[in-house]
Amino acid sequence: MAGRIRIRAQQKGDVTEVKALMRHPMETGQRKDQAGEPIPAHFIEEVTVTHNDTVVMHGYWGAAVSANPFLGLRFDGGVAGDTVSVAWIDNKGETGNGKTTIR
Amino acid sequence: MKPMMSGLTAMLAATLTMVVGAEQGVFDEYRAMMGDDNPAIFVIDEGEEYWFEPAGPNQVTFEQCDLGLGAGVVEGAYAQLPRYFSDADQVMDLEARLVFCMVELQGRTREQIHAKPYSLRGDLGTEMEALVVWIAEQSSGTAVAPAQDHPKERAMYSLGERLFYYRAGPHDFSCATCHGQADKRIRLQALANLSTHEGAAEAYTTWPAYRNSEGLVRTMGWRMRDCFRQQRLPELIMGSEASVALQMFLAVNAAGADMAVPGLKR
Amino acid sequence: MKHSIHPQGMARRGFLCLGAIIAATAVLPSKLWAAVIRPQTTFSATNLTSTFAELGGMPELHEGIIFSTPNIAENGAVVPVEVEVDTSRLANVEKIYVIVEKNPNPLAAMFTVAPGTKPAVETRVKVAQTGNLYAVVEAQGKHYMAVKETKVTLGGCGG
Amino acid sequence: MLKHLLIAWFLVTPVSGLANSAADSLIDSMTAKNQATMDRLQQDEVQRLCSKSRAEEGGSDALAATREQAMKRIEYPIDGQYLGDWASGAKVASNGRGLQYSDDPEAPNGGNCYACHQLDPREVAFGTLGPSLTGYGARGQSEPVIKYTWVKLWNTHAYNICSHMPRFGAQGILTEQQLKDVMAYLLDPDSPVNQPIDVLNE
Repeated sequence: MAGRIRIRAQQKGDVTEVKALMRHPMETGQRKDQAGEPIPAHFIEEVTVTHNDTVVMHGYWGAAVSANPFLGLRFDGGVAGDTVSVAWIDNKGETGNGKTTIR
Repeated sequence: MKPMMSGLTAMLAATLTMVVGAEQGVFDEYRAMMGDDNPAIFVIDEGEEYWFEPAGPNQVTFEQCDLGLGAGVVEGAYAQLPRYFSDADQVMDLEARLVFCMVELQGRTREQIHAKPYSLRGDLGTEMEALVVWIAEQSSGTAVAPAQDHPKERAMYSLGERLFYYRAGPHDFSCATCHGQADKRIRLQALANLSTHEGAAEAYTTWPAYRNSEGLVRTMGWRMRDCFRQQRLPELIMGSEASVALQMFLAVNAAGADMAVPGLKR
Repeated sequence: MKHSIHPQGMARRGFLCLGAIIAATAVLPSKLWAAVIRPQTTFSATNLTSTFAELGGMPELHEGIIFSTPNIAENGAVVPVEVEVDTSRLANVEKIYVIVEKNPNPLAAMFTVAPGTKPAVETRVKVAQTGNLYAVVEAQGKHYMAVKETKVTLGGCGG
Repeated sequence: MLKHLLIAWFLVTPVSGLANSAADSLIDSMTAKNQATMDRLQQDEVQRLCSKSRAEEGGSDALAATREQAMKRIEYPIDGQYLGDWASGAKVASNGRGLQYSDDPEAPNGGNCYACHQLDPREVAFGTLGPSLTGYGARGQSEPVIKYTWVKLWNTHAYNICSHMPRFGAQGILTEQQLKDVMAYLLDPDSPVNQPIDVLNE
């Protein structure tokens, strides 16, 4: 369940359009649960998007990125069949991974 | 003696209608930018895994659970609910039926199931939410067709209608208070007129849905419970008669419209 | 086909099953990319002025940054934002920052754009209350920005 | 002995067909939670008459009698002071909480006026179930206007039987002071409700 990433990578002309959706609560640490106890901060701190094996985009995130984060980007040089993968690490050291091929 | 409607109030009423007209679709731009990337897909996949996962003292999956189209048949089942089930001699919605299978097939207790069916703040999702949204998604694109041939099914519709107009609680609210008129809204929240086919279709076909405000998938059963909470009434029991009756009222009003699950809501 | 609940179990549908999911247990470096260090002080800044100070002062407004956010957000928890830089007007973009003025920590996210990647990004951020959002772009060592207001209203039935 | 059993059986089976009455169904389908107790499911005279399928049946004389009774039972401020502080009134108008099982029973109840009405023209998030009240203060503060507005807030059914507006005074939702503050928010010329947009727009 945790750590899943849904990626869509589509070739449009000579540009590859990537849309990634990540499964993560992105808790800010400011919220309280039903019993009034604070919910500890738990958010993705770092994310990378890789084409075959070169990093095309890297992100550092704070807790203000929305829950179940969405990331959209475009890069040159991709070809149908290439691999696009996304990986993240959160403030607890947990990781998430996803991989797909360009269509 | 109706108080004298001063010219001013008449003028104010006129400005309101102009304002409302302009405000329609106030969130269209927001929705367009959201696109169709709906995080409900994760919960849907989790629902599929729960369906095939042995659970309860009997360590049995849901593959023998009959949702109305035969044991284990999921595709199109949600669109034909609520319906009468002879093995339980009751009209059931999906949540009531899943509880039935959890108890009868898996050997779980009602207390365990009803202890925490829906996510609380800080949760990422529950088994019930995942199962319901996966099953409902298997009816996406299918026309809503609740059963109305059994007398108990018809009785459930008429009870649902009476509940829809039942005013109670400190604020005298009924469902109709907010959902009984066309083109109305609470703050900026558009309100579907659920007593009409168009309004009921717009609402009924888009639940279960992912709610941006909570980051959670919510079911129609939860939606009923949370509406009653805001009516200042006690807590609705999942899959209870009132829940089933109101959903039958909505489903019959919405009949013919295609399910479009998962929805994306505030 | 039988299922296992293990996160790496094959999910039977949709895009997830297209690619094999890298086992999460594979040891990943605690840092994904050493090239850029996390600007922690910028992330910890608690108001717009100190956030901008971390970036070397108030960035210059620049027409080449196309920054779109909804005029009014249905819910502050999820506000879609799109940043795109017109490279004919502003070239060699290296970094893009998304900043939300009235959030407890204005800096929401930062992206490093590798050569060959379009200087454009889409994401969704939390906006605490109505106010200005900023897209700050770093190119050739200088910072430029675009500003857009997004209204966040007390939504739903207010209960 | 058999006779008693038969009577008992007859009483138990819902005579009205295969399903419960609305009230019984809700009682079977709900559990009390925090301040939301089960007695809230019982209807009073106004609620019974105004639940649409019943109101259709309810004759006009029953409606008229209920309306007159509502008017007779209005409670007016003993000190004769009808306008409180409009700034506090603004808070009552925007607060959507109060009396829900998710609410703190110690906290003041809200009036949630913005849920259904437009008031301060600068506030974008207003509802449209009720008419706009923007510029309400232009009605002035004559005795009939004060009385009409107070009665409308206390128990709207005194004028408009089966209105959808809650009975803020009669049902004890708002305190007398809160009602006075809302009156001020509506009628005080300094209240933003009565300030056209261009005037205050810095």
